[in-house]
Amino acid sequence: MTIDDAVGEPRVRRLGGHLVLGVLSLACVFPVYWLYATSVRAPGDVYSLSVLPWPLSTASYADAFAKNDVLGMLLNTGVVAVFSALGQLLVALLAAYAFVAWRFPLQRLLYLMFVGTWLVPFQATMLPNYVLLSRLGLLETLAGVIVPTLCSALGVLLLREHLAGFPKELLDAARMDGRSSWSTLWLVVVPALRPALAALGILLAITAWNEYFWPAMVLQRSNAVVQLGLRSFMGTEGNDWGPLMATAGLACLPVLVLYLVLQRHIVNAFVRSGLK
Amino acid sequence: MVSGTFVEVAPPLRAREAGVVPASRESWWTRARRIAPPYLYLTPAVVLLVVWTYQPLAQTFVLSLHSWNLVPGTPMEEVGIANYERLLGTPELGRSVWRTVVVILGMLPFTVVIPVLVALLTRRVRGRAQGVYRALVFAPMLVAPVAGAAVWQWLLDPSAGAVNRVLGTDVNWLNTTGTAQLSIIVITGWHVAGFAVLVVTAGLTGINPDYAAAAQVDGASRSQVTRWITLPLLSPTLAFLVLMTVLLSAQWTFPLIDTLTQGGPVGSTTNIYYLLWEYGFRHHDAGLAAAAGVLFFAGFIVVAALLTRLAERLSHHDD
Amino acid sequence: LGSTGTGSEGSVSRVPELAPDQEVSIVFESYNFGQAGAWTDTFNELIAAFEKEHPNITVTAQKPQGNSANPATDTISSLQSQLTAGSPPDVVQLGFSDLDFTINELKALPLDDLVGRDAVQANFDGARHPYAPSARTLGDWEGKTYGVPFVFSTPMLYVNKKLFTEAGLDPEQPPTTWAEVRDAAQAIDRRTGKDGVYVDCLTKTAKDWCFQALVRSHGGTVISDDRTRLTFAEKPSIDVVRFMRDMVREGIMPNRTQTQAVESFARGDLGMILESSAIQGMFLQGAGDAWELGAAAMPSFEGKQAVPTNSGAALFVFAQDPAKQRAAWELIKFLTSERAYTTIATKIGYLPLRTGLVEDPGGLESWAADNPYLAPNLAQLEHLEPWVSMPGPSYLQIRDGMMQAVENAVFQGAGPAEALRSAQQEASALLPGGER
Amino acid sequence: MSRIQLQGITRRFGPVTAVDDVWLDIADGEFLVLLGPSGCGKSTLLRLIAGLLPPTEGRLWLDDTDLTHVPPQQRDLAMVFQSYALYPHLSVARNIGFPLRARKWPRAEIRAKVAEVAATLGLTALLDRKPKELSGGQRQRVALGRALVRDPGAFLLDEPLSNLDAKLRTGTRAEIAELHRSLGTTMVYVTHDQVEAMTMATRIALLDEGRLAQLGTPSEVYDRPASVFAATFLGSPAMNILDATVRSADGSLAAHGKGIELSLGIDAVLPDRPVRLGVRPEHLTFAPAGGRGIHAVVTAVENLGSEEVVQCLAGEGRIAVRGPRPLGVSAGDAVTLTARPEHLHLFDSASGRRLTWQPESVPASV
Amino acid sequence: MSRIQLQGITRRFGPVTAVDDVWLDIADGEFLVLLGPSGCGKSTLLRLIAGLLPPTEGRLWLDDTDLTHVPPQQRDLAMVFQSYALYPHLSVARNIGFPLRARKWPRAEIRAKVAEVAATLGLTALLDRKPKELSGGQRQRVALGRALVRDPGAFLLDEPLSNLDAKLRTGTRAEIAELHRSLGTTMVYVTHDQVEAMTMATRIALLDEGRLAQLGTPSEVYDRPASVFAATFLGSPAMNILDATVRSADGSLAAHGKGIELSLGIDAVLPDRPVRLGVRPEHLTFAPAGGRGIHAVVTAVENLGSEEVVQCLAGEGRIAVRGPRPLGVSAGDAVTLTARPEHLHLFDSASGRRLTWQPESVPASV
Ligand SMILES: Nc1ncnc2c1ncn2[C@@H]1O[C@H](COP(=O)(O)OP(=O)(O)OP(=O)(O)O)[C@@H](O)[C@H]1O
Ligand SMILES: Nc1ncnc2c1ncn2[C@@H]1O[C@H](COP(=O)(O)OP(=O)(O)OP(=O)(O)O)[C@@H](O)[C@H]1O
Ligand SMILES: [Mg+2]
Ligand SMILES: [Mg+2]
Repeated sequence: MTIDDAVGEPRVRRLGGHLVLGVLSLACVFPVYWLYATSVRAPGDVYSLSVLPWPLSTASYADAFAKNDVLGMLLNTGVVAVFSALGQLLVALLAAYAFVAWRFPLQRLLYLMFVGTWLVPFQATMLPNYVLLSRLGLLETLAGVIVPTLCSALGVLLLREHLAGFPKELLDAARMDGRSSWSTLWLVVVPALRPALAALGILLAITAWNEYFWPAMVLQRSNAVVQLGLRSFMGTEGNDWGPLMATAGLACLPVLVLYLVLQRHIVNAFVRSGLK
Repeated sequence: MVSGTFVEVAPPLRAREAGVVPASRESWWTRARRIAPPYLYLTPAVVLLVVWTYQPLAQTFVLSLHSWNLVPGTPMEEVGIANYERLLGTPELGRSVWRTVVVILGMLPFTVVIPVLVALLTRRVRGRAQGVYRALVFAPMLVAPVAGAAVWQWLLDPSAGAVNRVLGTDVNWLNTTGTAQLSIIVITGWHVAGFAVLVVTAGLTGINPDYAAAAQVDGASRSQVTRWITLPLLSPTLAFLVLMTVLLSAQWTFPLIDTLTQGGPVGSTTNIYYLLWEYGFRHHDAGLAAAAGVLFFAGFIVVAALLTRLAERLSHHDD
Repeated sequence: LGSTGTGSEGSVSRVPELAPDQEVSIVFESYNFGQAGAWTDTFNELIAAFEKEHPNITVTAQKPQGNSANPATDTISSLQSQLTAGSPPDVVQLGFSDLDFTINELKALPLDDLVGRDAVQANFDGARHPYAPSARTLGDWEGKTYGVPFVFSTPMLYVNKKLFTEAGLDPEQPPTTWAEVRDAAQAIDRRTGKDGVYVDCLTKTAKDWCFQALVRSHGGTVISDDRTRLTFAEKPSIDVVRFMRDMVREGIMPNRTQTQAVESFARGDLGMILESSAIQGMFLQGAGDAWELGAAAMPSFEGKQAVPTNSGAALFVFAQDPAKQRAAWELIKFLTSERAYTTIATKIGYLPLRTGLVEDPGGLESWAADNPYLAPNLAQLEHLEPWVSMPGPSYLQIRDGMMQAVENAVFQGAGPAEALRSAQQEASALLPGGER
Repeated sequence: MSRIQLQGITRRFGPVTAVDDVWLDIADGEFLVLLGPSGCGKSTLLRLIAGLLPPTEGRLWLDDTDLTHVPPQQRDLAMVFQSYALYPHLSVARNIGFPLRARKWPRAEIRAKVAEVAATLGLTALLDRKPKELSGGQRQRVALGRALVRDPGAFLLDEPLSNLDAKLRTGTRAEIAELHRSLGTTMVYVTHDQVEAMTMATRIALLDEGRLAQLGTPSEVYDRPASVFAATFLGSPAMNILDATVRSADGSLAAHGKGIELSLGIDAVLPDRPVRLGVRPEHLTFAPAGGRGIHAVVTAVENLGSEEVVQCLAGEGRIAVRGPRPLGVSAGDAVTLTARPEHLHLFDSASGRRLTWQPESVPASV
Repeated sequence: MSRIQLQGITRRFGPVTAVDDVWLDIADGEFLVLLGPSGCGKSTLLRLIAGLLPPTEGRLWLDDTDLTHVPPQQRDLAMVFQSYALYPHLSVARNIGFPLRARKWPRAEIRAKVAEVAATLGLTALLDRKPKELSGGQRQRVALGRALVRDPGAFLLDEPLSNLDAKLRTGTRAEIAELHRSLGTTMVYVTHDQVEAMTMATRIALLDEGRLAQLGTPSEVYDRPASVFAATFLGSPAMNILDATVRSADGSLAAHGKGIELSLGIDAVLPDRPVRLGVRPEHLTFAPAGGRGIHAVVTAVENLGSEEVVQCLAGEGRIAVRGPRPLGVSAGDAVTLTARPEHLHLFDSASGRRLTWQPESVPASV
């Protein structure tokens, strides 16, 4: 029940709300629409301003596929996104569980260490990390892209918030029922947190999917993630707009589809998480 | 006649007062088993954190006290705080700090004002439309920064771009000192506003609707309810958003700057992170870059501490 | 032949030939792999051919790490990161602007020591077509050859013949002096409503190669000959900047980024552009049937000889292992061979450094005949002077500071003299032996 | 004068009908208690009156004005929320003064009025505190103060005592009753606590699944429950309900069942009729074993301090008996229970509605 | 056999001492109720017994084993949580079977055992539901089932009924009592509801700010409260407490105060002594006006259905009187109240502890 259920909401104001929201939403989606519109224009029409792309053409896509191994890139990016998100979830889950289920010395300090990662400029740690990866022999591997991102401060913070709202008595009940903390985590906590984990996982996957800075450093020998594929159509000599937009469209497509399918859950889980 | 006295009923036995304190010795093994679990669960995260964030940060700190061109074999020269002096002596630093402040201020409308507006308005519309608007506003978040940059580069093109053609202007948005920063801010704002809307919506959902209902019954008009009740109660969320904006704005703009303006024109979009990037990766001045990294880290700690303090003072928690 | 031992600061001893069955794998880093399309395809083709010729050598190609729109700007930082990590690529393609830094700071290996001066010179002489004389020494430092010049382009004035016609100009007589350029631009601007001219030498992104050419054409330099003093705030430079600034103020040169200008010209919205000959392919593709491309040599200033400079890159060796060093040399030889140049010129359109090829019927003669834009380009080689790289570890800061001042004066309304002067002052401190 | 009239008020949430066609006429100065089990629609009804929810159907009148489409701001009502809904970011003084601030009173007047209200509620020392620094009882009083400060047409109170512990509750209950007496303002009071309902109401509206199950004074509702629902809802332990058959014997009616034989005190001859027989625990007395009455076996004796509750098993039915301590029976005893005919309630076995005896000539209730 | 012994158990949270040096010896088969106001440390004590919290001081024994440092998994105890703590993602059957699964029972045996427990609790039809599809009472039973399934050494129950409405509460209370009777297992039961405490306990442990305030059978605690705290905590309305002075007059003792004169039924001569006088509302009776007793004015009469509570004002003190309806007084009446000497309680005015009369020769209590 919200205040806006109350009696006497004038119709005009509601229309005003729709108007403002409509304009804002349009401003938000228009670039996305334009991206796709441009990607399906005929090569000669790339600069056309008509809102509806006509005639439709798949030439740009064909071009993109011809010049880059787009499918391979999508696959690689998918692998990175999935494993990175799963890894981050696992690490964050364990950490958040520790923070919520026990009180222990150094707790606050450790927690601040996580928050602190937000303050460390990425540019400052990039080179040492690269050198370390090289020593570990992980350059040019997808693992090299994934491993350094595995500890996500955001994940830990969000899950901790979530878990803090989780009834502690359930943990105690499981203990009384003879469970170790490890099996409690998997049998009690994880199933109950499933929606939140899914929402967070998707957010993390989107972030990992869109990441290009670090992959650009680690994966030199191929356009191994799709965001880097985009770069190969940009250049001093001007951008190759058609295939660029086509690749961009393909790069966003899986995330968009995922989002459209799970939109409700993501937003709801997020909203319910009471992130404050 | 009977004589007697009133006596107090004794309280139940309390042995500590009698000096008998029973104690039980715990073996080290049970003790270890009791204490260890949280640390074990934290181990993976902390190891990753140390290896990939704090250890490099420490290296950076060491590097900031040296002069070295990063080539193995060439000597690393210890120079004390010379790098810091040099850094503080460059006019670029002051300018980039100022530009960072501008970026942060410019981002606030996108991370606070618009999201609050959108979240309040979406609550007002009913049914499916609510979800649809939220979904639309969130959509840019899904577009990779590079792809977003590409589209905007197209839209902002001075001669062929949609923005100029629609507005009937002739501005080279990304290559004019006055507008480049603005463009970067708008594009970044476009990108993150959806996330902020989500955060605000979550915050609003967390506010007990009874407060607004009570205020209405108390005779407050809609705008009074918003100003006197909803916004103050939303203040922790808003504080979180402001903190996030202050700490992360410069990071968020980074990929866009790198793709769209490379810090230009004439450095007008070079904020501190881009400056750090230029020192480290274009000018190969490892010592200076490290000093800048350390300085910015320290600066942000101070800013974050101040902001949290301030936020705690100003925001009203609902509990 | 010398010993096989490796020295302390990179190997400078002569490296032995590879045994026929000695398996070697090397890494080749080139910014050409950063761009999808013709570039990558051609290079992959060349490498395949090389591996076929040298079955015992495996080449792994990679692009520079980083993500700039122009991968060529990432080359040095990429190499540096890899050097820091202790695993540099074996052969690297680096621009001439980085020459000083590459050799003096990054310690590229002297080819003369590695394979012997004779071998290096023999490669320059080639089987039939030697290198153009002005190109041979571009990768030398203090008399030793460190890099083999590989690709190469010169500034050219490209014109849109269609717009010329529409503006009532003669498309077959492109301007030869800057004054004529200005007049033509005015005409185009006034009669067609399109933009007149863009000189792609005046921004930080454009780097300083053709700004150097403009200054030299006006009788100045950006740095003294002994490379100890910056001179870009002197009158010739200021005049050049002022001239360009005036064109911007008149509205005949639009404020554009490099990318925007190139696209705009390709689209047919710009009358003329002073641009690297390397981009010609893009213009031809953009022109298609819509308009016709014309090309002329870089214009001169009234009464002076135009002095073009070259942009481009050379191949350097960073391999640490003798076998790899030898394999690297083999790759360099192959990539600069007549055969490779024939492929590169036909597929990408780069000017061959072995200029004789364009007269060779078995080489590029027919290609040259089909390519009317080649003649002015070749003609310019006669007056070509090398792109001078800035000295010291802060060379990029110096270069960027200078170009930023130019950009600021030309496009963003700063006063040319003050802007250049203060930039020169700041930059001078960064010179080796400067205050720093 | 504030008479509140509900005419066929209905409110649906999707498939759920939270309030179902309620007609109520609340007179000026009345203390109406809305009573009913959890989820029966009490809060919803109150919110409908407050205007916080629009009704799906029906109309609402305040005196002679149609309030149905008037927004809450313009209804002259004050509400105390179940959760108090004190504005957590405002001090006690500003919480109490809030309605006046919304009405744009001058500051000085607000301050004076707040001080006055605070004094009557004993809150003067707390005016600068924030709600979270108050105890439950203090919060409750602040919420009341916020309502009192503006002298509204009517008060709506939603389970205002449910969060208090037993001791505080008794005290506050008395305070509210006194308040009503002194102000004479109409009050609509929601509760699920029957002691509150019984002690405070001038009338009780008993709700069941959104419908009005019974409306009457506390003693009417307690003494003459209109249905099995009403009978078992009020009273603790609840009224005993047994399946029985009304049968004529010797010209008078009696309720018969397994081990049950209780005279109804009505002289009449009727065909047998199955009924549900109700009798309150406090109305049962122990009779000499073997006589007429309910034959039962004691299963447990519960000591409530001042009284005892004896749990018995009669046939398959459980029966509770309540009386002053000690009742003198213990678990396992076989007992016979009787009750006076006027304390017996009969309900239709199908509909559960109360049955009254209508003599041909003079009406008399069972 | 499961005898639980607490020896000097203390638990501190930072500066707060939640449980303070508690000694308890809970015999096998006992039903011990932990009673006390909110925040007095009941839950903490239960959690200490369960092993969910380590004690700061003291030792804990189960029969002859020192449990102090044994993790909860290895104590043979079952706990029913205040909030039930049902696993929301598991069906009723799997919730009940959860402890057996942890003990690696074979599936078939688990199923059989769960079915058996479900049958005794009447949950058979609900086995496939998820907790959120259950009513409060059903959830309660599932929580019980989860405890019952494993036949533990003792049950620990933390306010298991606090979330139920009055009706459901009465029923479940009886079920738990019956369960205890049939199983004979030791139970430690936390509540803040005195009716539960009185009806179910074999002994009550009354806690006040972490300390044991009184330990005894329900009637001991009700009839002979050891302190003012115990006296006012049990009983509804609470025992009336008045300031008075014990004075000898005519060779016998009486309590005197403002408008108070009540004989204590003790013949003795003593110096005057200030005391706090306690008398339960149900022990007060109306006497003819003007006689000896408590002179008071009726301020309100509350109808509880079967009984009435009369609120009076005597001097500055409020006094409640409870009796069967109707008591025949109304607000404004001046009344005189008396009570029999054996129903008067005296407490020390400083320490608040109960005073007993110790005759020189034969001990006799007041
Ligand atoms: N906003 C809503 N959406 C859907 N159903 C609702 C909503 N509000 C109330 N209900 C339903 O309406 C019914 C009545 O709810 P209401 O809150 O009025 O009950 P109540 O009598 O106040 O109960 P309680 O004593 O537990 O407070 C319930 O079944 C509830 O689930
Ligand atoms: N984890 C904790 N940290 C600090 N203080 C605590 C903690 N747990 C309990 N306390 C404090 O210990 C005291 C006793 O708490 P406990 O939960 O045992 O009370 P309780 O008797 O169960 O109360 P209630 O009837 O309200 O459940 C309280 O003052 C409480 O604030
Ligand atoms: Mg309610
Ligand atoms: Mg508790």
